[in-house]
Amino acid sequence: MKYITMVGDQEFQIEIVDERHVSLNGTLYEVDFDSVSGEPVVSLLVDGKSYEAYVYEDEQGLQVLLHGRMFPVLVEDEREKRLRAAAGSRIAERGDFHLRSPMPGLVIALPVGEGQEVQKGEVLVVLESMKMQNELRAPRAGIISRLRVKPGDSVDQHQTLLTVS
Amino acid sequence: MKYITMVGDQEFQIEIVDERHVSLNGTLYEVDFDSVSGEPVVSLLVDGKSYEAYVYEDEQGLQVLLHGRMFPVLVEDEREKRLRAAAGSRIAERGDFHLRSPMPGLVIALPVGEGQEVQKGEVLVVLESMKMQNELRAPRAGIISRLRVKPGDSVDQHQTLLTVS
Amino acid sequence: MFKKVVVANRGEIAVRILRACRELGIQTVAVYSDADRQALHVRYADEAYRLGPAPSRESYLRGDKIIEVALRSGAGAIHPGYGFLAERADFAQACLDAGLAFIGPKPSAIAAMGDKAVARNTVSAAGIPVVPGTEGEGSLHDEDLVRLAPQIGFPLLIKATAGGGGKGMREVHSLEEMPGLLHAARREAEASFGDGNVYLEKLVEGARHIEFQILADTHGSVIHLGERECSLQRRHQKLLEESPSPFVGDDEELRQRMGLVAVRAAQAVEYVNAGTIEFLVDKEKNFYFLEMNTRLQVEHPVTEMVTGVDIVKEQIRVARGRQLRYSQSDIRLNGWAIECRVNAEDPFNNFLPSTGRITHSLMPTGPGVRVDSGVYPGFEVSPYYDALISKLIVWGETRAEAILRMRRSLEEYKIAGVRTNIPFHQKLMDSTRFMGGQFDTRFVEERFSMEAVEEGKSAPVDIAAILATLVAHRQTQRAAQIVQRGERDTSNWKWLSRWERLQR
Amino acid sequence: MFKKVVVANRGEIAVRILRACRELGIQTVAVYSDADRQALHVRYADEAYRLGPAPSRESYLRGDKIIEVALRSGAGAIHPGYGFLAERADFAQACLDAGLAFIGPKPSAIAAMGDKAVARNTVSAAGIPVVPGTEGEGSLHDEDLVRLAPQIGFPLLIKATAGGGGKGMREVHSLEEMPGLLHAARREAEASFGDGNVYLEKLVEGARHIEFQILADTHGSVIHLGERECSLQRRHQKLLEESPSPFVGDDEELRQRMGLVAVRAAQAVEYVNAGTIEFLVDKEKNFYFLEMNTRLQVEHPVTEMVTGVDIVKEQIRVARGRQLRYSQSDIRLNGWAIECRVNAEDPFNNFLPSTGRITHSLMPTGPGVRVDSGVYPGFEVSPYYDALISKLIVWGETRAEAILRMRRSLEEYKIAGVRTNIPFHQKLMDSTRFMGGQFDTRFVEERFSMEAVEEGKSAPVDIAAILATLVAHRQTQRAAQIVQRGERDTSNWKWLSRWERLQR
Repeated sequence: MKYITMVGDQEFQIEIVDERHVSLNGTLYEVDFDSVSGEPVVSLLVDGKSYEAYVYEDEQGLQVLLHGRMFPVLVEDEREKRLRAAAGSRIAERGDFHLRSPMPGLVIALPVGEGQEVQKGEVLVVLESMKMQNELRAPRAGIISRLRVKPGDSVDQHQTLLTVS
Repeated sequence: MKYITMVGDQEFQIEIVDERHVSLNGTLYEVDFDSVSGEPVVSLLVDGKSYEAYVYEDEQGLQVLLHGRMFPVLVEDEREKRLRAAAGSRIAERGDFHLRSPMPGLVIALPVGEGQEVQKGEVLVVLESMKMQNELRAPRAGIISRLRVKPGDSVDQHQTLLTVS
Repeated sequence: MFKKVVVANRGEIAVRILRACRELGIQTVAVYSDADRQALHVRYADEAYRLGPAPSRESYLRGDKIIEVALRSGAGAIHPGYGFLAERADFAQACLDAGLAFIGPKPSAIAAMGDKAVARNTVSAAGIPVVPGTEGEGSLHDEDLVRLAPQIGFPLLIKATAGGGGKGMREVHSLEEMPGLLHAARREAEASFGDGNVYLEKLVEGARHIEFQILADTHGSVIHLGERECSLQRRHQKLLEESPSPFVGDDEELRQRMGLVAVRAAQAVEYVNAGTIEFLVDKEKNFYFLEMNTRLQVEHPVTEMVTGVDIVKEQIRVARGRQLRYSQSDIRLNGWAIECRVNAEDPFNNFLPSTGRITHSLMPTGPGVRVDSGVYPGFEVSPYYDALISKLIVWGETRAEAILRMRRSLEEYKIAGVRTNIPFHQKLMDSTRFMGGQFDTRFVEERFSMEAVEEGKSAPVDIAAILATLVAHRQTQRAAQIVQRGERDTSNWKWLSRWERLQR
Repeated sequence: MFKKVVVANRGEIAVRILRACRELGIQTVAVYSDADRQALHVRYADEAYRLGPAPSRESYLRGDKIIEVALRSGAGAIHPGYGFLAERADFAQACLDAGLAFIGPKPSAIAAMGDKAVARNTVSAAGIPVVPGTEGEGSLHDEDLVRLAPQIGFPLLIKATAGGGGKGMREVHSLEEMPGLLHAARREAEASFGDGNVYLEKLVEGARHIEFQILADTHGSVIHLGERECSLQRRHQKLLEESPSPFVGDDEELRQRMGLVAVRAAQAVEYVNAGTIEFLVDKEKNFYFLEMNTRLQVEHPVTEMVTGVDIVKEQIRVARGRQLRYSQSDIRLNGWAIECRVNAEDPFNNFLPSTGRITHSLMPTGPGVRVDSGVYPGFEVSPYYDALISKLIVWGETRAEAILRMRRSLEEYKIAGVRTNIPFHQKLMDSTRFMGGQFDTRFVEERFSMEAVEEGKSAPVDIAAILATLVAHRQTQRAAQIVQRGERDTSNWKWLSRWERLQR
């Protein structure tokens, strides 16, 4: 099976040859891959070198935490890559952005109102969790089209707090 | 629900009154019982006292390991107790005893032969496991009616090694 | 002399105190909120009593209920740990009024040092240098503070009078920012301490945060256990502490001079039990009294590792009326200790808190490694309390050995289920400025980045690529197998979902 | 000077050595059998190479393959740990022949001390007292041994010439038992060491097993790190060790005299690197050389805890040609350390080995606690290797503090999936004879019982009854719920079993 794997903006051609062999940009490696200590910790031996990493999934793809560094990775086969190229990356720029709570917590303040214009980086919500007040900021400019919470509300992780259009 | 619980040869009348209350020989206790750290570790609060124990199941009933001591326990409701009393405990004394391997290992020696008479406590099998040689002894007198392994055999845990009739 | 102690806290520090009691043959009583029924402190204590719902105000801040538990269980003393009720003079007084020993200083000392403004005034009167600020002015309104600010000069800090741990603290760079930041600081202080009072303090630039551990008994002995370097902070929260301080280093004269001042500051309020004098130290080695923490500190283990003194046991002995087992001349700093605070927060996502059930944990162990932890696999990290889930402390004969040991320990430490700041500490251990001991209290926020690549370190990008591809490949294959199964017997599907319904 | 080390071992000791290397900035190479792909030593090493199938003979005893791994990976040295190839002079020689440093003594010293009979002869010639026996007689046939036995007198011990760890050892109380026990001992010796030779030794009654840790460099320095008390054994397997020895106690003169003899014994074979001289000590404080272990010991951590010396790092430094960092006068025993060996065996079922997957583990931590472990939740304890899965080591200022700390640590330590001997250690900690330091090498087998109830200890029988009843009740309820569900929709049952088939 052949994959095109992007780590950040570096592209790798990777082929899973069999259980024990992987080729990376044409070079063959002997590998021994195993999940240890329960997900998401994995152990990999590559030509005798021993690596241990966390591999997390997120919306964009996979995150590999290795030796204390986080690598964002996108793994696609040929078909997926072509599909994505055709679709382009127009979606992210347009449409609604739903600000979801990154953790359970208590809404302390909402410095913005419905209909208000906001700039990228502007504080939208102040959320208290684990005794710390955390500021959630706008990832892009836009207009607050909908507020779904008010100060004093307890919110769950991933709960939508407001929408930027 | 009412139970008759034997710890060794001590008998207790125990009633599970509700989620939070247990009566022991007529005295009511407030309890908070929870499995922690995965089976078989349990946590129990009894009128504020905090206990942690392992509760294992075996063929005879339950084993409770508490503060480094092992208590063999038999829990029965009225019906079960009556049934058992009626049946008596004749079974254990009669019939075949199958010596099962308590662990995976290698059969080093079988000092007995088929048809041989053995005394209680006599060595039946020498089994090597974890670099130690372990002697498995006869739990009662009888005759070796069947040998199922020979020296040099690798055996699994619970595998029947021989039968004493 | 008491034989049973209530530990009025949770998490790693409750466990730490329970262990000390148990090792002294003292019976222990835990208290817990609904979020903590399965917590380690409940499991490890001899007795455990529920306080109330998860929020601190309804549980761990309910001093009345805790005293009731102590009386009911026949305990003779209460150890408050840090945070929660640890620096509440009224709670300490209520304990005494109920006939219970409070394992900490006298209420008067807590009160004197607890109001940061009064504290600065008190030690200043004893001839101890303090950072310029609005000390001793009492409670000021916003308009007064705005008026006084230019006299102190910018940058300055707004600090909660009742504060600690960076809560209710804000940094101000210009007069315009004052009103908004005053509002935010008061709001946070009110939420954290039930007291919105704040004061102003000059921000010493390039400053080190260095503190001295104090022990004092009821017989008049006051000693210090040397210093801790606590400059590595983020949002005024300490992240890593060490003892000795690489800044003080071999300057034994400076250490002794600061130690003496620390002892004097404690004596100024007739201090008893364990406490900490915090100093700001500028580049010229001028040092200023910052505040006194009238309680056990999170970072006490680094001092224990280099002095061999068990501070919590000593606290209990002092509360029992015993003399300190050490005089100043017994105290030697042997080797080097470093503590990394392991927080449930994501260093790759702006250090946002991370909650959830810990599904797996593999702790580093071996020579010179100590882990003070309050969690275990299966425990749920909740949003109700602070993010500190464990402290990793190492000891080495030298600072270099301690750093190498910390590196291998961090790499070994695996926690699944929540994200932690372990990668932050790994990054820190690799930074040449940390290794060189060259950092101030602004280092983490201003000169440190999770993204920056250290020179000479090549990133194993190709390995990351292979790992991710193998994981993705497995997922694809697993999905394919499920489809194949389904193809063999299409009627399964409806029953599968029926089964799933049954399971709910 | 080598920069990469192959660790030719597994389990906790491989992890221990890997950590020392890592903390010295040395690259590490692990080797593993098929049973150990997921083992900690494979996970923690920089490189890892497969040796072969699970049985030791096909993996960890394959010296040829291990040397090949070292050469292939560019390593400059091999650390053998203990057991396996650690005391094989031919392997040490093969390393040297391949141009690799062997982190241990010279092959000649291993050979001289490895044959227990030759060893006794050698030290005896150097004027060191030995236990009477057939030392220096070379390999003897059964008939010779049976003839010599009455001259030594009963009780006596049959011991494997190549032995260690109690393997191939049998106790003989009369001449009649000799043939059968000789057979059993030779069989076990052959299986364990590939060498069925045995010799006889007088059994000193009421004896203590006390050993001295030796360090020697290539520059002629030989020092000792004080003693370890190892009398608590079962079937000649050590179970608990401490340092100092409660028997030697304050008798500094005895300690120094034994230490000097230990150093002299090491010098008699021009010893280099770490080693241990074992003595038998009778009630009158007469001591006899028993044997020398020419390697790192399982119980080395207790010495590390009281001396502050990292023995493994010192081994590596010595192998790099460095001088010892300590002279005899630097060595002070500070406080008290105790080690409990945690074995996967069931103390309530005749200590039979227990194997299986570790499903959960909660390790004791906190001040003064060290755990050297080779397992983690998810790891499978296999029957191929010895039962030692972890070592729990505590330090205290006094023996009493160490015992209290060990008690709380044992109570905290939870392992699910395999049975362990932790309850045995708990029982031991509660025994008045252990607390009083009054025990000899026969104590565990002859005067100790898991069933015996210590005076003054009331067993919480009622709590056991409640616990078991609650568990049984839950099981009943769960079963009832399943039946109820089934009643609601009887057609489920067949689909449930179909679903189960799908899952296989």
